[in-house]
Amino acid sequence: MMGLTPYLILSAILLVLGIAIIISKRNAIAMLIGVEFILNAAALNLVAFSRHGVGALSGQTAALFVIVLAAAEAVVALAIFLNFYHTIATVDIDQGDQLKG
Amino acid sequence: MLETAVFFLFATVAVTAGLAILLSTHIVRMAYWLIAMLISVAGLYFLMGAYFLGVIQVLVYVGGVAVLLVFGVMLTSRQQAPKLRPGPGEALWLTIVAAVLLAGLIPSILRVRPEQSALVAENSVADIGHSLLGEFLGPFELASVLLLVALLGAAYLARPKIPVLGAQQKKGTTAL
Amino acid sequence: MMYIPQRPPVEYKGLSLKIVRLATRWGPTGISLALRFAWGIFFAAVVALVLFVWLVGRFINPLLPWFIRDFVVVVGLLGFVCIVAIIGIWGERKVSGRIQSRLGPMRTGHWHGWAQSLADGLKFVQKEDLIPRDADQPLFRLAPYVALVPAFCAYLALPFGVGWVFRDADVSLLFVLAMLAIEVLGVIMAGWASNSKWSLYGAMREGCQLVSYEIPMGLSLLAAVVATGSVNLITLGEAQSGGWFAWLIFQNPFLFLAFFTYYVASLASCKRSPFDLPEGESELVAGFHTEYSGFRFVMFFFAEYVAMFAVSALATIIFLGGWHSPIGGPSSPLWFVLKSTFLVWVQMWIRWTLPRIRIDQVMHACVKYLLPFTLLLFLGSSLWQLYDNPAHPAFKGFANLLRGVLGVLGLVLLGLYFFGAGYGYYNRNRLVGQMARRHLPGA
Amino acid sequence: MKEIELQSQPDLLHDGEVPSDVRTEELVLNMGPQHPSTHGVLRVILQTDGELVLKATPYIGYLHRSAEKIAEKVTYRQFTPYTDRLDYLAAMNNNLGFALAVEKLGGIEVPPRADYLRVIFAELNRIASHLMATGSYGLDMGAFTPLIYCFREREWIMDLFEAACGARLTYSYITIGGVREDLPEGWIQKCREFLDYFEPKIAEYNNLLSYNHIFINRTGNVGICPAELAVAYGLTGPCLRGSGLAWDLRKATPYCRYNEFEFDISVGRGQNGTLGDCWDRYFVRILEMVQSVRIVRQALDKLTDGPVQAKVPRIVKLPAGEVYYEVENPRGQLGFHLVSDGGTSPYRLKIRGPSFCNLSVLPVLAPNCLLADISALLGSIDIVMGEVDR
Repeated sequence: MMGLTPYLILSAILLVLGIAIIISKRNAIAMLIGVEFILNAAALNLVAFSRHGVGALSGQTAALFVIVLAAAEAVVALAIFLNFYHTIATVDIDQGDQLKG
Repeated sequence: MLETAVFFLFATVAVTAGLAILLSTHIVRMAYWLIAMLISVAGLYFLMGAYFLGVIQVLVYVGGVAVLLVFGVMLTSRQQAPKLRPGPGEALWLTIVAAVLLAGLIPSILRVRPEQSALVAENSVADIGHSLLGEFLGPFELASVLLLVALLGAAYLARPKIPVLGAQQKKGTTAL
Repeated sequence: MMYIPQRPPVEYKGLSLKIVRLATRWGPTGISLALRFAWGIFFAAVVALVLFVWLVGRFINPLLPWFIRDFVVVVGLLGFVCIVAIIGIWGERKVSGRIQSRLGPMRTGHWHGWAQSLADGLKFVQKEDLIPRDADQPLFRLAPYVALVPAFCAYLALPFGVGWVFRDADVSLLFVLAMLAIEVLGVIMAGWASNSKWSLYGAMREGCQLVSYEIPMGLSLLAAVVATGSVNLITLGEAQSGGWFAWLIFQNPFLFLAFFTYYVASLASCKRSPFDLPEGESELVAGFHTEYSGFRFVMFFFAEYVAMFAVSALATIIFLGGWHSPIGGPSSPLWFVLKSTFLVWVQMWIRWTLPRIRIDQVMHACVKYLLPFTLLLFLGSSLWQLYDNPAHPAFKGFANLLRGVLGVLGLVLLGLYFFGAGYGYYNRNRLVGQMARRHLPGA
Repeated sequence: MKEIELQSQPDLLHDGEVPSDVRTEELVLNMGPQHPSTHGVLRVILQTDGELVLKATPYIGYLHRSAEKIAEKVTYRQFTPYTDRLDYLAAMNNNLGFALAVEKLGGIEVPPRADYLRVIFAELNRIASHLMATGSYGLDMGAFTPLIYCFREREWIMDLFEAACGARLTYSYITIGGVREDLPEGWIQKCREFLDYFEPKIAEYNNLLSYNHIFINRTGNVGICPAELAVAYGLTGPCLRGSGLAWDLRKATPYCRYNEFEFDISVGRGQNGTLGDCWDRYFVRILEMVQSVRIVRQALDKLTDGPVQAKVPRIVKLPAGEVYYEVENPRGQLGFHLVSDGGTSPYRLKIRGPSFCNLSVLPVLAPNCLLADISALLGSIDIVMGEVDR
């Protein structure tokens, strides 16, 4: 029977991977992928705790909210990136230093 | 036994996906690795008995967000792609950050002792529904407003800015 | 016409020509006999397997360890899915033939060309597996599986009757929808990996269309879910026992409309005409599968027909009473298959009648009309549920009356269909002309 | 291979409309020469922005067979089969145009029965050609069934032609001085049967395709070609009449006793969109089929007894001089400019192919269309590459 710990360790690894992806990539969409990793790590944590009796259903419900937020975030971020791309013809975020659209 | 095997299967897929993204220079493959990670996390939800969450993860994340992401990748990828692989200095820094983070997280994880060691019984969709509309009604309504705002914001940001329609074209035709 | 001069048959002379003639006469016959034999074995094996699953797997179920039961059911489902695809492809060709006043495949297997799909399958397996040089190899190879496997996975939660299901999950409706949603990834993957602009266009259209139409599709189903209070397909199906008037589609006017919005959205989500833009052959050559050949192409084809049956099955379970008989007899998976097949036939009928919509019209139809309309239906269904209870006797009476009216309306629609079909059948010579008959060799 | 680029009007490209701060990626699409909806080996290079077409450039020449040069090497009679290959969907009309040009230069009188037969076959072939155009236009729009229905009727016409001349596509039936052979026994009866069968079928096409809501939405208001533009680009045939101009050579300069027949010129009226859109061009063809049926019925009634061939020597020798003769083909006006130096073969033969001229308007109509509209446009212009490339 699986305990809580393996899930938490996996979640930690996913979190670190997400942070590493955000740091290493300069492509806006790749960074968005990193953000998704972090969010999924968090949601996994929540569900694992909920599974093991901490806070009953709150964990699952919170994970549901994480998914909703991730969807909203991805949509807006992609719209911004598309705008960004239309404006300066690249998704390299280092190029976005003009502070104007 | 079987549960452990399935857990390690999904965990391996998820971690492999992360590493592959980290090392890949191919943005479309990155997006598909992300999908592999999302599906394996959904599998983990199933494993934990959170069926509703697993299904929603697939439905929303894989069917919606991931498709959008792949779409965005296709719309913005071109020959001179931005830098996708860190330089040696960056890689060192990256490794240090990751190692420090993991070194901080793992011991604290090992110290976690759940108050209640017994597993919570698998809960039904109805329970989650009651939870959403009872205890979490406020956040639920906020989330709906957020989604509406995101919808409007995305539509505003991604609106066509080119007056594409010539005089001879039908009104119903818009740029896509 | 009688006065067209007939060329006299040429008499060949000489031994070599005789051998050639014998070979050309008996060679294909022999080969086709052998092949027919092989197909017969294959077909019989599949049928036997399914029968085995249906009979043995069902009655010995408690005696077998669960994994044997699971294994048998999965293999049976696989067989069922294969049969659905094979018969679907053959049926599509026969249906299109009948609609277009031709006969469709008539030769392979002798009885109305029933073995045509099998023959095509054999042909496709033998074909060269072409992969473009500049294609993204791993993704190109992976894409057909990503399209087919989720479509099959949807059947894992799809009940054919009470107890006739691989896993009775609490969230089976959402599970089926989620699996159908993954299919789009395979198509986009194929379009991108082919490294062809036509494929890319197909993939883009698919992405646009499916992500948009998933929402009205889900909302239409939610309207029904509100009426029964469950996302478990078995509960949904069981809520409709008791004949024609108990079907969910006739429960309230919003559900009646929701069935049609669901059907339209499901057409779009299976890439069926008039929403077949991702593969629109006159615009995009073949869309996302332009570069595919051989067995990989077949897998896309399979995925399409498997998904067609899956969405029809969903409509059957949720709106059309599932496995319950319309006349109140015993419920049976046969009813379920029959109703789903009818919906699949309607999909084919639409495909061979309507032209294709343009991409901007597809999006307009979804975002401007279908989406608000299904939102209204969802709202209306919820409100109806609020008032349709013993606490509001007046409304309850009105609701029951309306139910009767809707049921009769449904009967009238079905009657009109059968009347039209019968009328067309008896006047087929006048309606489609006798050209097909006139030009049959030997007729 | 020589490629001819048809330049579009520079002012019709909207370079100036794109704001300078927005950069969109343009995709160059190579549509054809192997593409299902280019009706043969046409190659159109499309510059697209997403689904929006910014510029379309047709490249032609993939089916060039130097028909005009061949004409200078063969005798007049020998050239008739080559005219079959121009617009291979309307070979009778091509034969007729060439025969009329030669007869005009040579001053050859054609017997009346031959004239009526020519009208019958030309109009039947017009129906066959329009059936093909209608059916394949449905196919371009994604409707497969109208094509099969049209082919079913076209098959009957092919049978009639086969009975009369033995060929089903390249007839060479209408020759210099008349037609090659008289009708076989029972042909007229069969032809009447066909007309009786065919007329109600037109309503069927209208129900199935013309008045289909999706079809109207796909073709109405798409590729609008105003009358001035049509005239400026030398459009003829249904493309011109679709823009609302009632111009038909059978009325304007009647040949083959067309003045004896009662029929109307079908024009587009823009009832499902703007005048001159794809739907109008398409519907003119449907209307013309009705008129052709009328003409064939009258011609069958008028058919007199008599010879079907004038006395023309086997090797025709024309006096020195030149002639330009145009006939109304299903796709527009087919012109033969024939120059003779008094020998047994033309000194020069210039063919004005209607498809070639009609195609020239594509780059003008294509900008600002969607990708799917290109096939709608091409189908409504209804080109035959054999005639474009000659």
